[in-house]
Formats: sequence, C-alpha cells, structure tokens
Amino acid sequence: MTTLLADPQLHAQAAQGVQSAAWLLIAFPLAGAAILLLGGRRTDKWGHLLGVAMSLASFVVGVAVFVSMLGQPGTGRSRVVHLYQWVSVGSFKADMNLLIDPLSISFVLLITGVGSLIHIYSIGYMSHDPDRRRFFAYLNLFVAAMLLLVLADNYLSLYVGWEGVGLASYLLIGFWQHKPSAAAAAKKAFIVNRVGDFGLSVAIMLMFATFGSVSFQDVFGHASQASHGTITAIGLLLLLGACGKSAQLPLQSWLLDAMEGPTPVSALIHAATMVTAGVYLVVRSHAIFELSPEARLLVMIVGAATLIAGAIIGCAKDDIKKALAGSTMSQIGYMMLAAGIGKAGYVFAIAHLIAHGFFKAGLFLGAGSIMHGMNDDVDMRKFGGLRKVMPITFATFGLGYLAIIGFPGLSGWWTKDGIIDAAFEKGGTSGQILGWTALIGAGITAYYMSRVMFMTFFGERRWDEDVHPHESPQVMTIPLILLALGSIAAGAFLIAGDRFANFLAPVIGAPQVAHKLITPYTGVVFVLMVAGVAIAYVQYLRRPVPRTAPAGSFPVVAARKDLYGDALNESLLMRPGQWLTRLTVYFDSRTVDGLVNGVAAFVGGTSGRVRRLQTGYVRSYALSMFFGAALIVGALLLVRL
Amino acid sequence: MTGHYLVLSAILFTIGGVGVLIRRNAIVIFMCVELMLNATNLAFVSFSRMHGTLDGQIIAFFVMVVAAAEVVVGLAIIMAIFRSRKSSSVDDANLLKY
Amino acid sequence: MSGVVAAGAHQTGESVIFWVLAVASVAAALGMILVRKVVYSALLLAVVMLSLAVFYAVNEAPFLAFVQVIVYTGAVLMLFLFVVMVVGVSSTESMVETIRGQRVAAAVAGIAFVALLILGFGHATLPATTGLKDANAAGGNVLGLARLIFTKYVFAFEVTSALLITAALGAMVLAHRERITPKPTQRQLSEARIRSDRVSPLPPPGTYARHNAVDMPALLPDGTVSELSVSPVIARRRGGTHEDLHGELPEVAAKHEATTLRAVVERQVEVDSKVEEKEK
Amino acid sequence: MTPGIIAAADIPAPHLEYGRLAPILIVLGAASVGVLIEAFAPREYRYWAQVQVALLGLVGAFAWTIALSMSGTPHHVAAMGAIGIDGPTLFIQGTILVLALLSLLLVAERRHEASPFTAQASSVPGSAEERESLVAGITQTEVFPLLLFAVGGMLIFPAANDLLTMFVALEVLSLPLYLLCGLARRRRLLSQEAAVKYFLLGAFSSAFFLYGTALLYGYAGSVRLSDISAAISKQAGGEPLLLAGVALLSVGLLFKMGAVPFHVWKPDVYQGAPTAITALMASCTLVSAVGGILRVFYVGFETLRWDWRPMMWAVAILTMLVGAIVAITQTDVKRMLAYSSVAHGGFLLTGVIATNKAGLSGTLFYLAAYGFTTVGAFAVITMVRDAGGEAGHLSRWAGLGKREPLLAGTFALFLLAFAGIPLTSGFTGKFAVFQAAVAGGATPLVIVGVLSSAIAAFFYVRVIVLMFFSDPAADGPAVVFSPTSTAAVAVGALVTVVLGVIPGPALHLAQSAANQLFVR
Repeated sequence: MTTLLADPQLHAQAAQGVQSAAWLLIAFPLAGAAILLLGGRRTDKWGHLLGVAMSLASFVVGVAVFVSMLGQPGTGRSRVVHLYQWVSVGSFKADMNLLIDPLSISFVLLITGVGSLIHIYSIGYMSHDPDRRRFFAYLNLFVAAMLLLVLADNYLSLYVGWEGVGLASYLLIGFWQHKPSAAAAAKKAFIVNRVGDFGLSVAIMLMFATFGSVSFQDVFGHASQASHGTITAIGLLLLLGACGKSAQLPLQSWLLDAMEGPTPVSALIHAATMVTAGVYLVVRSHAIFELSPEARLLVMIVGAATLIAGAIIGCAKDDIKKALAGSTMSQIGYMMLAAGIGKAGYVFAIAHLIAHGFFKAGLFLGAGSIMHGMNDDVDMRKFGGLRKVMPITFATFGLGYLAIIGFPGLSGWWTKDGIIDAAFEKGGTSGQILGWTALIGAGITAYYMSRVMFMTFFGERRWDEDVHPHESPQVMTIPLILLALGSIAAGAFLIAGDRFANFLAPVIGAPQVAHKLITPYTGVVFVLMVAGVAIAYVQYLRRPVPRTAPAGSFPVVAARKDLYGDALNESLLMRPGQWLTRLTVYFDSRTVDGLVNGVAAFVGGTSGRVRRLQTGYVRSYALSMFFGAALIVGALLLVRL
Repeated sequence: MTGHYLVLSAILFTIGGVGVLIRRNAIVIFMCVELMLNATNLAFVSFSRMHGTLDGQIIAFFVMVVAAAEVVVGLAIIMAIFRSRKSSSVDDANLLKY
Repeated sequence: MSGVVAAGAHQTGESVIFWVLAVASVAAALGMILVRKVVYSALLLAVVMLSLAVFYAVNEAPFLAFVQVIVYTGAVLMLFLFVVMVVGVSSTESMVETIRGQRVAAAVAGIAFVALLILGFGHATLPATTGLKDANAAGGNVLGLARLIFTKYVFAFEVTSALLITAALGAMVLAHRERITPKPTQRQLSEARIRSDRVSPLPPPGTYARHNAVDMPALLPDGTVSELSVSPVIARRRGGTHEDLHGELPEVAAKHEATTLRAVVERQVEVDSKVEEKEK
Repeated sequence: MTPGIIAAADIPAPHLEYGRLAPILIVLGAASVGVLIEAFAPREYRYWAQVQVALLGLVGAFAWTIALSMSGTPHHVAAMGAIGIDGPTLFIQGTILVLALLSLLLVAERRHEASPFTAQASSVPGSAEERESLVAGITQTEVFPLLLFAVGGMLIFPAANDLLTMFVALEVLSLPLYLLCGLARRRRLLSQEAAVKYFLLGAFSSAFFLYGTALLYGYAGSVRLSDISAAISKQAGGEPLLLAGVALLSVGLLFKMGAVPFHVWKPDVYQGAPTAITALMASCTLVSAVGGILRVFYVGFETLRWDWRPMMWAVAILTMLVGAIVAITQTDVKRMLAYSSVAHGGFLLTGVIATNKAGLSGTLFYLAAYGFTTVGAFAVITMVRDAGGEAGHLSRWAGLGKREPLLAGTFALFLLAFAGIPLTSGFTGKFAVFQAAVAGGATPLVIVGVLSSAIAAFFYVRVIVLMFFSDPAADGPAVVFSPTSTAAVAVGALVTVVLGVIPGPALHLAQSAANQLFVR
C-alpha cells in the first residue's frame, strides 16, 4: 500500500521548462495531418517531406523532454501539462492534461523514434503511389493519436487516443481501397475493435460510478477502497479492451487481415506501437490489477494462450507478412503474460515491448523491402536465395531474426528470458505452467522465424520469371540499418544493470530482486532455440521447398512421411505442432470468425425480422401504439394495485 | 356519479381506439379519433363537477376548438390523398414500409 | 333535510338519464365502428355527440352542452359529412379484414386497455362531488368560463389563433388551385362554344331516372346512354358499379330504367286518356 | 346593473410578460406576416419576402432569447402561469431557433430545383395540371409561414407550465408539420402517404395525451404541473387515476419523440417527407419533444419517479436496441437515419431517467449536439441528386467518396458523430448522458446503451465503407452544391467538431441552464 501512496502518478507536479512544451509532441503530427488533409492535391509535391519533418520534430521534443526529465530526481519525474478543461458535467471533470512520467516518455520515444524511421522508409516505399500525401497524413494522424493515448492523464483522454488510433488504423488498412479484401479487412478491424472498445468504455463508466472520477490519480488513489468485485470487473473490462487492441485471444482475428495495408503500416501500427497499447493499458492500470488476483490471472492466461496460438499460426503461413503478424501476436502474448505476473514482470513487459518495437519493425520493413524487389509478392514459396541480391536487407533482417529468436546477447534474449524467468519465479503450479508455455513458445518462435529466414534468403531461387529482385534505395535501407542497431543493443541497454527497472521504478514500483544474467532456464531456452532452428533447417534448407504448398493444408500422408523420417526432436515437436496448427487455424477461421460472423448474422437476422413489423399499414402502427399504451398503463397501475 | 361517467368515458375512448385499428376508411378512422376526443371531454366535464372548478370545462372547450382545426387539416390531407389515389382506404397507402 | 332529499331526487333523475343515454351512446359508438356505410358511421357519431351534450348539461356545463350541439355536431360533423359526400356518399367499406390477426389483436388490446382502466378506477377513491354551484354562482356558467379563459388560460386561448390560421392556410394549400393561364372572358367562352361541335348545353344527368343521382346518365331518344350527361369527374371516380344499378352495368341498367319508365308513362297515358274519355 | 357589467368589472385584465414571451410572439408574429404576404404580395416578390420575414423572425427571436438568458433576471412563470421561462427552457428554445434557422436554409433552397416543395399541392400527382404548374415555375411559398407556426409551437411546448397549454402547443407544432410532410416535389405519392400516416397516428396519440391530461386533472383538480406535483406529495388518494394519467400522457409525449413502441411513424414519415422538413423534424421537433418530456417528468412527476422509472427503463432499452438493430438492414439513407434517430431517442431517455441535474444538463447538451449533426446529415442528403431528385437508395451512394471526397468526408464525420466516436459532439453528448445515468443509478441502462452504440457503429461504418471503399456506379448521382445547403452542412460539421474537441463552453452553458432547474 505504501508503494501505492508513494506512487508519483498520484501527486504529479505541474510541468515546467521544456516539459511544459510537451503539447508540441502531439501538435506537430496533428498539424501535419491537418495540413496534408485540408491542403489536398496542392501539397502533393512536398507532403511526404512535411510528414517526415513533423514526426522528426515530435521526436526532437520527446528527446528534449526526456533529457530534462533525467535532470530531475527520481520521484519528481511525473509532471502534468495542463492544456484545458475538456469535459465538465456536473460533479464530473475531465481535463485535457498530458502526464509525463518515465512510462509515458518511454513510449513517446518509441513511437516518435521508430515512427520517424518508418516515415522516412515510406518515402521510398510509397514513392510510386499517387496518394502518397494522403498516406503520410494518416501516418501523422496515427502518431498524434498514439501520443495522446500514452500521454493521457485520465482514462477519458486515453479513450480518445484509443479510438483515434483505431480510426487511423482503419484508414490505413483500407488505404488501398481498390482491393476489396483491404476494405473488408478495414471493416473487420473496426468491428472487432468495437468489441474491445465496448469493454474499455464500460470500464470507464464503472470507474466513474465507483470513484466519481476517471483520472489516473483519483482512480488509483482510491482503488483500494472499492469493493473487490468492482475492481475485478473493472480489470476484466480493461482486459477486454486490451485484447481488442492488442489482438489477443479471442479478439485476435483482425490482425492477420490487417496485413492488407501497406507494409510500413504493418510495421508501425500492427507491430511496433498500436497493438502494444493493450500492454500499456494493463501496465498503466497496475494499481487496479494488483488488487485483483483473478483479473491478473486471466491476463496471464490470455497472454500465454495467445503466445502459443500466435506462434503456431506463424508456422502455418506462407505469406511473409502474415507469418510475421502471427509472430507479433505471439510476442504481445509474452508482454501480456509479463504484465499479468505483476511487479516482477512489468519491466520486462515494457522492455520487451520496446525491443520488439525495434526488431519487429525492422523485420516488417525488411519484408517490405523484399516485396519492393519482388513485385509486391508476399508468398515465401516464391522467394529463396535472396541473400545475394539483397545484402543489406538480408543483414538487417538477419539481425532482427536473431534478436527475436533470443540469440544470446541480442535484444530478445535479454527481455524474453526475463519474462520466462519471471513466470517461473512466480512460483506454484501456475508459475510452472506459464513458464513452460513461454519456454515452448520460444522454441516455436525459433522454428517459424528460421522457416521465414530460410525460405526467403537461403536455398535455391524460386522466383517467377519476370521478377528481378534488387536492393532497395538508401532511403529505405538506412532506417533498416538503424532499426537493426536497435535490435542488437536495446535489450542489453535496458536490462543490464537494471537500468530500465530503476528508471521506471517511480511509476511501477522498484524491482524486488536484481536481474540475473544467467538463470536456471537460460540453458533450456537455448537448447529449445537451437532445436527449433534445426528443425527448420532440416525441413526448409535440406529439402527443396515446393513452390506451391502441398495439396490440402496438411495432408495426412505427407505429414506422416515427414514425421517418421525425421529426428526424435522433430517428431516430438512436429506432430503436436502440426496438429495444433491445424486446430488453431480451424479455431481461428471457424470458431472466432464464426463467433464474430455469427453475432453479426444474428443481429442482421433479428434486424430483418423486426424490420418486417414495419408493415407499411397505418393500422398496424396504431395497433402497436395501442398495445404499447395498454402495456404502459398496466405496468404503472399493476405495480401499485 | 363521477365514477360512472368515468367508466363510460373509458369505454367510449376504447371503442374509438379499436375503431382506429379495425376500420380502413381514413374518414372513419378520423371519426373514431373524434370519438376518443369526445370521450375525453366527458371525463373532463364530470371531473370539473367533482372538483367544483371550471378548469375541466375550459379544457373541454379548448379541445373542441383544437379538434375543429384538426378536422380541417386532416380532411384536407385525406382529400388530397384521395384525389391522387382514388381511394380513401388507408391500407392502400403502404408504399413506405420495412 | 330537504336538500338531501332534493339531491337524492336529483341523483335518481340523473341515474335514469345516465343509464338510458350511456346504453344509447355505447351502442351508437359500437355501431359506428361496425357498420359498413360511412354515412351511417357519421350519423351514429352524431348520436354519441348529442348524448354527450345531454351529459354535459346534466353535469352543470350548459355552455359546453350548447357548443357541443352547435359547433361539434353542427359544424365539425357536418364537415365530415361534406367530405363523405365528396368522396362518395354510398361508399361502403368491405369488412373483410386483410391484415392477418388485426381484428383479434385489436379486440385483445381494447379489452385489456379498458379492463385495466376500469380496474384502476375501481380502486380509486374519488373525492365527494363538490358541484359547480359556487363556481357558477358569480354571474353563471358562461361568465365563469370567460373569467378563466381571459385570465388563467389567456395564453392558450391566444395561441389557438395560430392553430386556426394554420388550418385555414392548410386547407388553402391543399385545395386551392392557382390559375396558371388567365381566366377566359365571357366573350372567349362563347366564341369557343360557337366554334365547337356542340352549341347547345350538355344534356343533364338523371333524365327519366327514378332517383335524382347526378351519376345516372341521361338517355338519348333512341334509348342509348349519353356519356356527356355525367360530369367526367364523377364518371372517373366511379370505378365499380353504383349500388343503385343493382349490380348491372350502367348501360344495361339505363336500358332497364328506360323500359320501366316507358311502361309507366304509357300506362299513365292510358289512364289519362281514360280519364279524358270519362270526362267527355 | 346588469350581470354583464358586474362580470366585466369582475374580470381583471390578464397580465402578460411580453418581454419574456417575446421569442414565441416574434416567431408567431412573423408567421402571421407571412400569411399576409401570401394574401397580398404579388407572386414574384413572395419568395424573397417570405425568406426575409422568416429569417428576421427566427434571428430576432434567437437574439431575444440570448438577451433574456444574459439579463440575469430571476426566472419565474409568465403569462398568468401558463408558461415557464427558465434556464433549461431558454436553452431549449435557443437550440430550436438555431436549428430552425439551419432547416430554413434547406427549405429556402432554390438551386437544386425551383423549390424542394411541390409547385401546387392541390394538383394530382402526375396530372397535366401538375406539369403545367411545374413549367410555370410557381412555388408553394406557404411553407414559410407554416414552418414558422410549427417552430412557434415547438417553442411553447417545452415551456408550457400546464398540460392544456402543452396540448395546444402540441397541436400548433403538429398541424403545420402534417401539412408540410405532404408537400414534397418529387415522389409525391410517398409524401402524401407520409402526411396521412403522420396525421392519423399523430391525432391518435394526441387523444391519448388528452385522456392522460383528463385523468391527471381528475386526480389533482388542476392541470398545472406544480399543482399535480403538490398533489402527489400530499398523497391525495385516487392514485390509480394519477398512474393511468401518467402512463397515457407518456404515450403522447413518447410518440412525439419516437420512442419504441411509439416510433412506428418515424421511418415512414422521415422517408416520405421533403428532406428539408425531415431535417426540421429530426432536429427541432425532437428537441422540443424531449424538452417537454424533461419538464413534465422533472417538474410534474419527479416525486413519483419510483413508479415511472421501470416503465421508462423498458422503453429506453427497447428504443436503443430496436433503433440500432433495425437500422442495420435499411437500404434507404433517410430511412436509416430515421432509425438512427429512434436509437438516439433512447440515449436521450437515459438522461431523462437520471432525474438529476447532470441528467438535465447532459440531455440538453445531447439535444444540441445531435440536432446540429442531424441537420447537417440531412443537408448532405439533399445535395446528392440524380435524375429523379435525391438519390435516396444507399446503393447509389457507392463510391461517392471518390467523386466528392469533401462532401462524403463530411457525411462520414456526421456518421461517426452518430456512432459516438471521440472528438465528435456525439461522443461528448453520449458521455454526458451516460455518466448522469450512472450517477442516477442506471448503470445497466448505460451498458445497454454502449452495446447499442456498438451495434449502431456497424451500419454507420457500412455506409462509410460503401462511400469510400467501393467503386462508383457509372451513372451515379451528381452532387449539386448550392450556397444555402452548403452553409447548412458547413455549420453542422463545424459544430459537430467543435462540440467534440472543445465542448467545455457548451457544456458549461447547458450546466448553468440546468442549474436553474425548471420553475414550478
């Protein structure tokens, strides 16, 4: 309890100096979006440059705020920038305030930093698109909304940012409107996200009903006084919101379809930033989750289930972007798991989030670079042997690959091992289950990422005849290189010496134990990683990769042949793996989609039926009114009689 | 006696209401609405005597005035639709539905 | 003592009036919604309205009773009848219900509604009737009403004028036809007429008809029907057969009429000649 | 001394506070001037004279309303107790006047066709006569005084302090609307059908309103809201009369705002009526009707709220769900917006149910926010036209975003505001009423509300997808820009955005209006 009261979120001071200019963070990209959208075709020539400039300007402000924050003592690092009073209804007040603290500034740097790199990359990637200006406008809009999300000092402003990123994501997924699949994907993303938003908005209402306020300060300050049931309900509703935005089970189905958007979008929104908003929400609301073990347990279960499901889906996809999307789900599952563990996990959740932001953005941009050279083909079965023709892409993609599979010393190793360790450290049966889940997930990660790597860059060339792969221009490769550097160093920089944990301590509490470089599980993780790589090596490098997937998704005969002929490791992992893959794909396409479609069909069917009551006969209308009148009279009279 | 009048007014009101539901001629439907208004007036007048205030009678008077205006507008509309459709059955007017 | 007796007597008298007129008005109201002919409905509504006028008088509202007779029954209902005449005096409504379940549902809703209301009234403890003696004392009923209209309800009274203007304006909009071409002068009309094929007036309808309906066509000397004798507006309106035609087509009916008439006329002529002979 | 002389001396001259009643009187006066113009001015001057009179009347009334609310004089009842001029009423009246001004812009539209209204209402649709009058280019300028009369009624309705005045106001606002509904220029059969349906059902519902009034009079011996409220707290006996009266009165009130199951007229009438009039009904009439409901339930029946709340709960839930669900399968854009308006009625009812100050201010804000958005949306509909007039069928709207990105974008903004996306006025409004309802102990209702808006988002997004993500038809409708309707769209869009981003001042206004509460 004392840590809670000492929580500087509860008594943030007014910002001064450069920090009081923090509103510029949002103002720059917002202005960019406004100018580009309202300016129309006139801004076509320099629109992309303005977009990049606005994003960079925001990054510069972010760095300045960060530096000035470092100059302050640890407990005084939470500052509030008051903008204006936004909503004031009765006793309820909501201010448009920006909360600058170590947690939000970490996100600000990630969003503006990686965001700027992706902006730069997009100059090249979108250079042939006639609507490039509009694309940059949406990107800027997204950055502004995302910054509002993480800088909000109350749930209502957060909700605004939350809906804003949803809208921007919707616009960007459907950016290539000429593809019907893109329009459908955009709509699906919007609808599925509405389910999550429903949870978040009800949670906010409930907070207001309980605490009379929705600011972080009041909610967290009084959380311990609310009944346990209320807190659990709020926690579960927040989790529902997080699941929608972060593509966690059971609301994950939109993310794979969202790959219809341009690749930089997939990198920025559907890998590095927006989809991690759910993790941010859970960590930010830690005061609520810490009071409700049930809600926390569910967070962990959702995270663990998603990390396995995402990894398995990643194994099954031949589309390089969808394979990476499955991987994103899986990695966010790790973060959720860590966030659910509690104090021991927050740091790793956020650290993994940042590291993931680097290497996954790098991987997606690398995939974009490959597509750029391969006439926008995404089928890995038609790649192969690209390492010679695309050396820079290969190198940066390779570094990202090593980082994500947890190669010792690179970013993913530091952060993912931390999560696995924290899961085991949690103790009890649940700790063991979660820990082993995370471990197995790491093995599968190594397998599917190696599969992507081998099918794309190694082996024989399986290109179509009219394809002439080439390295991308510098404007695209330089961001790749910078992101690769981040993939190498971010993990060590953050985790070694508990640097990040100490930085975040004022917000989420000090770490109880110092981080251990080598844990009992380090070896196991390493062995599983090597095994995963080995299986992929045997399957995709030792044997020719057929240009078309074997008939059916996994014909029994072929599966058997593979399994009997392979090593013990392989059969141990592969058989359940393939079985699980099939199950997961089935689950994904039938059950979850089925549920979403089923609800839609139900509502539509009801609509069709209720609609028939509007017969067009004025007498039927009068009848319904007369019945209504009788019912109302009855309802009022019979209550009293 | 007020109770008696009240019950009578309720019965007349309901008969008017049922008439709106079962008749198809727009004019008859409108006459049924007039019957409902008359039933209401009966209630007003008898309540007026019960309370010993004239307000009820005033209201009944206003209702008559309002009803007169309503009749003019209503019959004008019914005539207009009759001229274009050659029918005063409200069941024929069902282009707008669902 | 005598007051109580008088009140009791008054009560009895009122009871008699109430029960007689209540039965009559409910019966008339039921008849109104059940008879096929629109005109009958209108007349039955008049019965209800007149019964109510008596109730008003009994309930110490003499002014309203007169207004009910003069304005409501006399003017408003007549407006209804007027429109009914325009739409077609003999128009009847098929009583076959076309919307499935409408009647049953209407009956159920109606019975539920009235049962609920009466149940409610049964549980209500109404205060004793005060009577309007005091209220009507100073200057009578009309002055009492005037006092209220011009003080307490003066705003509503004034606003009613907006209602009346709207009604007048609405009737104008929907019924008044703007003249688009200038009105032809007498001279133009007569010139046009001379130039036309028919100089003489159109034959009037209903010649030799047994009744004075304007929609029975006249007969030409050869016994055929003259379409010109019926106003095209009326002719167009009448899609089906006129009920006075006894289910026959107008032409056939007209022929029958003509035969009957001829027979009648001939007999008359015979009778007349006999009378003449006698006189001689 | 004859009795007449006694009586004349006996009746005191009524005292009317002309200053307080001025907005109402100005509008009704302008309407009467319009009637005189119709009678005496030559045809060629009528249109301009009518537009100017109507504009002057509405602007003058609005200015006076502002002055009244700024004057700071203590509010009390006026016109011998018939009218209550107080904070909420002034807010509602001001809102109605501004929205009526916007609707007037659509009514006065001349660029699309000679007029949105039929050339001659008395001519039979499709007849030679109709053709002649269309060719002659005459217009039915009577619509302006009719509109002003309707607006006058709308101003009185939420201000009426007794049920008789309310009934008269109800008729004053309804009769012109019945007429206006039947005057569309295109698709006249539909328009006339809408008029006859609206009229018959409207008369039916006002009979219920009146019977409710009768029972309440029987209960309280007066139709003044404050007297009824006093009688309720005295427990006068005869509660069945009171309860049945409240129920029947609610039928009449709920009909006007279109709550389920009294919403049946709305889709048909909204679709059939001329779009300018639909805009007027969807904005001003709704504001007025909800204003009336607020006054009746906050002033008259507040002490009875434990009895009427369950009924209102049921109505609100049904209204929100039915509106949202049925809208999904609509194919006509006006009809879809009609169902959306039904659903919004349900959201408004949650604010009524709250019966607290926050509920009052939230509902007031919601009314203003929704009114502007809906007028804007209908204004857009008038601009998307093809050979047959407005292109109402949704399939005709496919790909509009590619041809007219600005207009389609604005329409998308309105739809997002209807869906309650943050930074639009719709979100702020929904939030205001929902938080009031939560504070008033109606959390389940709010959950249904959020659920219903999630369902509703589906069909709003469907239209956006249709406009932006599908290919335009070769013979698609053209967008006809005209100064007046463009102005209406622009104002609607501006207010929608401003009330979403900086709702502070407007919320404050609604709040200080609500702080006054209704006078009794």
